[in-house]
Amino acid sequence: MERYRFLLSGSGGQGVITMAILLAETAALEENLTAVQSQSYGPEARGGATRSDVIISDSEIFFPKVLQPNILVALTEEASSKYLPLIRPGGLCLYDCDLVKPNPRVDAEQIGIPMYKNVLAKLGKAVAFNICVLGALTTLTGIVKLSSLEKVVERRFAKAHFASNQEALRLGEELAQPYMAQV
Amino acid sequence: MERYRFLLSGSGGQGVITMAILLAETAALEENLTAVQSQSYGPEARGGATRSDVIISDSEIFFPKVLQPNILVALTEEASSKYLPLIRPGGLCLYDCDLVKPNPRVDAEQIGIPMYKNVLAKLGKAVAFNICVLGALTTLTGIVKLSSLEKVVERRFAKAHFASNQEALRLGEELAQPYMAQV
Amino acid sequence: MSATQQDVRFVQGNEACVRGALYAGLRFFAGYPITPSTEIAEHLAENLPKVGGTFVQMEDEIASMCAVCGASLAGSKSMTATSGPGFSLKQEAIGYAAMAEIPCVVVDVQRAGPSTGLATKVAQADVNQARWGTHGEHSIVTLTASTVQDMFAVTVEAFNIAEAYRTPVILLFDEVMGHMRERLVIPPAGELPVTERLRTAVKPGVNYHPYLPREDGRLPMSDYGDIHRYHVTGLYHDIWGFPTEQPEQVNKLVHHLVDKIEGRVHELARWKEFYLEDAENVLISYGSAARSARHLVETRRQKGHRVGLLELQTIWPFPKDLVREKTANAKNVFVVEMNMGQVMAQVKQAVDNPDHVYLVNRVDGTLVTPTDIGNVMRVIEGKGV
Amino acid sequence: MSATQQDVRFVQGNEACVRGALYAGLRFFAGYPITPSTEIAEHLAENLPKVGGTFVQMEDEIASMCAVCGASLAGSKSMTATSGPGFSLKQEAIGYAAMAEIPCVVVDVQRAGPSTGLATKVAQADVNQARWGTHGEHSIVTLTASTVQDMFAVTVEAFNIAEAYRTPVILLFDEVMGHMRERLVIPPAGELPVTERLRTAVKPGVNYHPYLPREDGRLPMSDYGDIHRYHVTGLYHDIWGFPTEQPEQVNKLVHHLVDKIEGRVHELARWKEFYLEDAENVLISYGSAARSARHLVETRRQKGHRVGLLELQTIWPFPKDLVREKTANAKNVFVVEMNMGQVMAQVKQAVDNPDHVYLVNRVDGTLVTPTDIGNVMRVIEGKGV
Amino acid sequence: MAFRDLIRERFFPHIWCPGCGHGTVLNSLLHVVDKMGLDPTSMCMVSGIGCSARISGYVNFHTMHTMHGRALPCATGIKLAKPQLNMIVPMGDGDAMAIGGNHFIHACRRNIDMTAIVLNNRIYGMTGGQYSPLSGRGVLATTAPYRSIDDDFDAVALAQGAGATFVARTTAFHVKELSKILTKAIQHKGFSVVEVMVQCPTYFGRKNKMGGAVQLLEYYRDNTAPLGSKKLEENQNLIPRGIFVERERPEYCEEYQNVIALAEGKE
Amino acid sequence: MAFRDLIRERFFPHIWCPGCGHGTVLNSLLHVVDKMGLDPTSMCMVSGIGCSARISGYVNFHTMHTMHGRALPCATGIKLAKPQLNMIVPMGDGDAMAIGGNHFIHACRRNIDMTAIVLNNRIYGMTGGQYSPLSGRGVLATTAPYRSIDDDFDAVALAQGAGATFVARTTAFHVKELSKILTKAIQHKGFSVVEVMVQCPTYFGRKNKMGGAVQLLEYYRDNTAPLGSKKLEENQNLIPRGIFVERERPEYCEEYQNVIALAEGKE
Amino acid sequence: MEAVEINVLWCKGCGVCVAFCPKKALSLVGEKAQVDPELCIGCGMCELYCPDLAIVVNKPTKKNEKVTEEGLS
Amino acid sequence: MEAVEINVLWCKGCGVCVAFCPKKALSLVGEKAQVDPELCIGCGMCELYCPDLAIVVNKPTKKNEKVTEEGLS
Ligand SMILES: Cc1ncc(C[n+]2csc(CCOP(=O)(O)OP(=O)(O)O)c2C)c(N)n1
Ligand SMILES: Cc1ncc(C[n+]2csc(CCOP(=O)(O)OP(=O)(O)O)c2C)c(N)n1
Ligand code: SF4
Ligand code: SF4
Ligand code: SF4
Ligand code: SF4
Ligand code: SF4
Ligand code: SF4
Ligand SMILES: [Mg+2]
Ligand SMILES: [Mg+2]
Repeated sequence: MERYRFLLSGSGGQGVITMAILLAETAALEENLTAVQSQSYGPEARGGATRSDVIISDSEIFFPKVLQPNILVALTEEASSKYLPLIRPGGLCLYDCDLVKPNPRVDAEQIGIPMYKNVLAKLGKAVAFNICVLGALTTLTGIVKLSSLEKVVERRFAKAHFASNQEALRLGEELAQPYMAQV
Repeated sequence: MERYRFLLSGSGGQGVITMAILLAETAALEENLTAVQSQSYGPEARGGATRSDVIISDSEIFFPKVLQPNILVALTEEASSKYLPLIRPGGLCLYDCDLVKPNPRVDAEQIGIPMYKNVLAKLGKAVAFNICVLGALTTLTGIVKLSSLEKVVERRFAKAHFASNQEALRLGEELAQPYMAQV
Repeated sequence: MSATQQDVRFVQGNEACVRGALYAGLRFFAGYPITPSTEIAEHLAENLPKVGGTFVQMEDEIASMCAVCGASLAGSKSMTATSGPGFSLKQEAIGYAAMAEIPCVVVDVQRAGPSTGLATKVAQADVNQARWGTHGEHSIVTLTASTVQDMFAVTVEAFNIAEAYRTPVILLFDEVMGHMRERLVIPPAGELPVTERLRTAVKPGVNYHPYLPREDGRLPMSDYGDIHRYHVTGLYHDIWGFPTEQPEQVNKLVHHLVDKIEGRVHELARWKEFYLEDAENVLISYGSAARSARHLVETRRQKGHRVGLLELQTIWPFPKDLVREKTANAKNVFVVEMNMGQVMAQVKQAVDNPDHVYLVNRVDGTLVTPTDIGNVMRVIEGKGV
Repeated sequence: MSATQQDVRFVQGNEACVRGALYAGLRFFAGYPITPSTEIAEHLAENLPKVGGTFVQMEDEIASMCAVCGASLAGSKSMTATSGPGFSLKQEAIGYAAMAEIPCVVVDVQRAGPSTGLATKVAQADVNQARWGTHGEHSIVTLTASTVQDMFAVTVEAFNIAEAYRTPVILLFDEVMGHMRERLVIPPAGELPVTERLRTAVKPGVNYHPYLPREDGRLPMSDYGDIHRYHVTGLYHDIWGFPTEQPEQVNKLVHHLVDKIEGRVHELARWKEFYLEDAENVLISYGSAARSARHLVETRRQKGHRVGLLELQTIWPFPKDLVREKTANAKNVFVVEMNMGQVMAQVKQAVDNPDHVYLVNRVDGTLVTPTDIGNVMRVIEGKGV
Repeated sequence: MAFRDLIRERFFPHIWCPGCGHGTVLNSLLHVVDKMGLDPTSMCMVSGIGCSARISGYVNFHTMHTMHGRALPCATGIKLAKPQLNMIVPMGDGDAMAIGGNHFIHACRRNIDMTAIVLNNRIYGMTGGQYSPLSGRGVLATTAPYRSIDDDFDAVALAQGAGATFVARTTAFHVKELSKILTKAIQHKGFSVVEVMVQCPTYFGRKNKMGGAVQLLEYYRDNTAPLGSKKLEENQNLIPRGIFVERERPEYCEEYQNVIALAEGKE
Repeated sequence: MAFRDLIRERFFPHIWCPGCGHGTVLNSLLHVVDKMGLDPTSMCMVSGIGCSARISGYVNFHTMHTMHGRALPCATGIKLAKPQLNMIVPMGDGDAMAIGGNHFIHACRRNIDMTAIVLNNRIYGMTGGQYSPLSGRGVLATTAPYRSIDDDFDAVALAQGAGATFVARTTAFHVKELSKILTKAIQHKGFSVVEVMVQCPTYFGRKNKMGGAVQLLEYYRDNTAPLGSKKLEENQNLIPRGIFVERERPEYCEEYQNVIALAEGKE
Repeated sequence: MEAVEINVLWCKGCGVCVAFCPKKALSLVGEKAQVDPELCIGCGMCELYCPDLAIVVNKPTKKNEKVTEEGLS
Repeated sequence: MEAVEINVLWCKGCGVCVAFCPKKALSLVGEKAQVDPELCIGCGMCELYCPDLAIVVNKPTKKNEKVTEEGLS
């Protein structure tokens, strides 16, 4: 199996780190894969840019940081301009096309999906935005099964939120489907 | 010049340390000799036995502690029984014969002088007892001149006390004179 | 929760440390928050009361270390956790624990110093402080780990060693290890050995000597509140625990404190090794840096290079003979760490050929990379940069 | 007082330290009493106000070290004094001084530890703590002395070094040296060089960079209250003193802090040597232990033995090359110290033949004796005990 | 803004979260210094470690960002060495009253001329929301998942008990009162303590489900009352605001001048 | 003497100087423990460092002689681990209020059940006579050769300001009052503070030319008065004695039992 | 010169000024504060409240209305 | 059994008991306290005062005299 190096980025309130943990935990506990998740802390994390690294593989992972992601998720313009240059040539960048502009100069498959807008429209509020992104990301990469992810999401959060989280996952999947050809 | 190793001992309030400092300072500042003074501290110093070491020489002194004194001054029974065994064979022990009993089993010249009694009688109070002992000690050993000692005593203490200190010195000298033959 | 969920978790290193401590029987934790160790306190605040144990947040790190000393004497397995600035503050009380032979565990999740430094960035520069941070002659045990699973395991070990030798044990982790998440498998109770406190068998009315070693060197304890009443002090003391200034007794105690640890280097050595048999280039590393070292070794081995890794889990007492032995056939030794060569200095003293010991380090708050190691190796192998 | 009386005194080592500090221009002292350093505070309480300086007794050792940092930044030459337990407590703030490059002098009059140990008895076991007591990578200067006169002189040196390199300097004395009385000759003002604080020449309105080294490596300062307003922090910082997390800048600062001292080992080395030219047996010692070593050397030389002494006045940065050079022709090297071999470990790393380095020590609260040294020498020379 | 030259503009916008009360205190302090016409070169700010402690990076004074809890002893050293400086020592509640508690009470006792501002957000903000000695019983925090069982200090009572000569309390809601009190505190000769109850929406507000900055400010509006007011008299549960202590006692630096005079006499 | 089995006789005569007030406090405490019929195995004494701190070596309890200023946090650890122990924490004035000041105020706040005794001799005895935060202005000490310019803490006010639930003051002269107060303090559920003004003839008395033990005790006799007494009312310069605070507040160990109950419920 | 200048680069949209303007003259637009000059009386409260030093009020209070933290009085 | 037992090995001769015995029944002889049984009423104050635990008073107060620290009352 190819080694997946994710760099998930966005701003403080977007739930980037939760997204990273869910993804990694799904791989590690539900898919029998090896996963390492880490995040960058700092005073600037207070409100500013957030970043979390996830590496997933079927063998042991040693160096835990992602220097060059092959998959980048960028949920703010700031995050995108900061991390897009790091992406491995030929890598994949998933972004929200209402929050981030694509950068034609970077050699990577850049997929912009209006996830935020859709979450707001379909779910009424933005809380599950990160779950929706996760749905899209999982769909595009196929690294873990959506059903496994769903299990972890169910386990990790209060029952009350499960229905809307499930919906967000499905929404992400649905929004990502049209781009499957590109990956 | 022979190296003089003094061990001055007594109890808390007797001014043993002052005595040691005066002796050493006289040698170092007035007689152009080398002198080192040290003392043992400890929680037990609170009231208990006090000990101070003085080494005087005409050349450099390195090891500053007295392991085997050649001159011991013992002003209490406790001090005498503790330190007399340390004395170098053939050494000198000056003690107050009203406060300390001689120990015939130790190979040292033991000179007992009733200094305390005399100080009380002649000076009315015990404060200058240590100065009197110093007078006697200096007389017996001849290591520093009495006049030099007097200078230091004058410098170190308030003017008001000088007359009685001087008297104490003289008293010590006087009391020691008869024993000069023994040293 | 299902059985699987109970035993296998995906957690941060700091949580693994907490799980290890609970596995080992931790019942008392006192702390003061500080990045990057805070999660240890936070998880224990939640989990200690669940097992009837006590979590207390004290007014500062000094108070925390003191409370740990007290609680341990009262019979609880005790721990505190901190990072550099707090570790500096705890030093006086760590010395007290060493002197009074109080079993306890002190976690230092290292960040970049000196001073406030970089609160959220990694470093490994408290290695020598762990050994020499407090005043006066003494000795101490210090362990490290490079995986979340190992953080669990060495934490259990730390408690075992603390109890067996009546000594403070330092767990020297680092920001990367503390914050990183990996899978953790918690073995069922009983699978990993847990050393219980050795309590005296001396009967009521018979004299109990808190500082009289048994033949095997162990000193049985008696909890405060149990039948035996005795004295504990940070002064030099006799076998009863009472102060003494007798030079012979003082000398004996210094040697006891040092020898009980330095004399057991072999017993206390914990390490992992990879591909050392035929390695020409031996990497020595620990903590998160060892992950980079391992990364490099695995990659190079795939290319057929004869490179191996010795990961030191015990740093103090320094396993000198082990290092000497494991590097005996090496052409070059590379010490990979995030400081200016603190372990490297020890390695140089251990090996036969100190001139062939090289430092691969990074002191800028980021994790040393496999590339960093590769670069130094290139240079040493005469291949330029 | 007459001129003679003014210049020549018969004083304790601790008082000599005070005289040296005043000679060097000390204007601020903050402390907390502790045996055997207390006389330093007591003499300064009396003498600092006489020169318009400030003595303050703080609530503890931490506060004392902090006040010293503050006062130094406000332009006063500053010092504190303590012993082991207080030295442990000061470590966090010593690290701050190192990080923020605040010139100051910290006296540790060593007593027997760990912990409260023996408050009134001698030891030399804080050697490694002086170097590694605070967390994080840094470096530090540490000086010792073996005569009352030298305590005066190295204290002056300590201030000079602190000012020249903007660093805390540790004066590592010991109980015997602190309490012993000897003759002290205070040279007239101007006889010994005194390094004044280097203040910036930057004009008002022009940017002043508190952490921008000049070509000669020195960093001119500006007193708080003077025209330049700037920031000081214990975080990693840039040339302005403002926090930065940039790896390159962090890396640069670590190297600057270490190199400014480790890179000047030769410049900072202070030592005394006796009969080294033809010595077969070289003793290495410092502080009060060096007096015993000297005693032995002088006695043996009179008997024609080829024995010599290297007294290290600078312990950190350790003068490795000096030690190597001075022992190059020695058959045996004996390190005389009152701990379990802290300087000996350094000596072993410095010399060509570490196997011929032997420890002569005493850790029972009493001064190591010439006889102790003689005994070890006999054994090594194969003459039995 | 007249006080633009009192700040280090290049570091703005500052590091604090949206709606963080620390910013309001900075704001007020700058207005006060500006209004009082204090020469910035005479101003020295010393802070510890914490969100609040970052304040020293923003003011264009002589500034020292020290260690957690150690602002006051560092400031004491500065003030004793340069008594002419106007010392401002802002501290977080943890900084001032947890790890720094001893320095705090001793500064109160010593009565050295400086203005200590306790920015009390009832939480350790910088480290992510642990309870502090000013959080109070029943509060939720990351280290108090079952609610805190620690009673809190009354910062005013503590300062008073330790002998402080100027003690006041206000909140980040009462911005005009805050300015007035800060002005008086700076004017006071001796050690002055001003507790400002500030909001930490990010940790305190969120953890305790008390809402954002606005709700927390409303809480301070509704749950405090001025000393001597009828409102306070009628409702014992309100937290009193105002100046609690204002009295004279010899100032430490001035007293030390007498020591110097005495000592020089003896020379 | 009934309490012979409460002491470690082999260390007597004790280390303290002739006439040292610390001995009287030890004496009183032993009488009280004896009278109250407390089981020595239930007694735990924790002390710091100082002359006063040597007291823990003399009582035949579970005893811990800790570090300077650190008796209270060590005792806190013991008590939390073994809540059934009766904790006695004697401290010198320096121990309790100089280096140990922070632990002192936090112990007051936390209200953990123990009896803190401040043996206030207004001096650092052990280190040979430096002034302490309880010495007061005008005192002579080795570090105050020109007389101290430091105002002292009022230990009672400080304990009160920090929230202590039992606060009392007496002197080594008032031996019967001392016994009564110690008894009440031990009975009190929560943190109790008893300041005992004791004499140090060796340093405080000598330096300040106030005479020996007897004169110092007479000083306490003549310069103190019971709370609420006419004597006190008439002379404001007298130091009040008695019980200043005695109130209930949840005890920490008991509260922690509730945390455990809550947490176990959640498991 | 505007009566109320808002530095949008510094404004973090916390809404404090909006909540406590006695005249409700402020509102958040796109997470930034905006003033309605028609409503504003230049009382200066928002300048004091803003945790981000993002507001400067240049005009003195209109109509001599006395404003406290609790609103107009 | 003596009414007042004085342990001369422990007594340090501080004089505190002597000064505050309400009946002036104690005196220092050769730096050790000594009791005059004729004067002693067995009130027990000296036992409480002694800093050296050197006194044990075996007899209860005679004549029901009430004794406080300030003397007889
Ligand atoms: C010696 C030390 N201990 C702990 C820390 C970690 N730490 C940094 S700030 C802080 C507390 C912050 O709380 P507070 O003082 O209330 O300030 P706030 O962030 O809430 O403004 C802590 C515990 C530290 N930096 N140094
Ligand atoms: C950390 C530390 N600092 C300082 C000391 C030195 N020291 C020992 S006891 C003491 C003060 C004693 O005064 P106090 O607490 O009032 O007790 P007392 O001796 O008067 O009974 C000091 C400063 C120490 N042992 N440890
Ligand atoms: S965490 Fe709280 S205190 Fe810190 S900046 Fe954010 S709101 Fe302010
Ligand atoms: S020095 Fe003072 S406090 Fe210490 S034992 Fe002597 S009289 Fe008591
Ligand atoms: S108070 Fe300041 S930061 Fe908040 S919304 Fe208003 S202008 Fe913006
Ligand atoms: S100046 Fe007054 S009225 Fe105008 S916007 Fe600000 S707060 Fe509202
Ligand atoms: S009080 Fe005690 S020690 Fe003092 S004289 Fe009386 S019996 Fe002796
Ligand atoms: S028992 Fe009372 S009367 Fe008798 S000697 Fe003692 S104090 Fe005096
Ligand atoms: Mg806070
Ligand atoms: Mg005291």
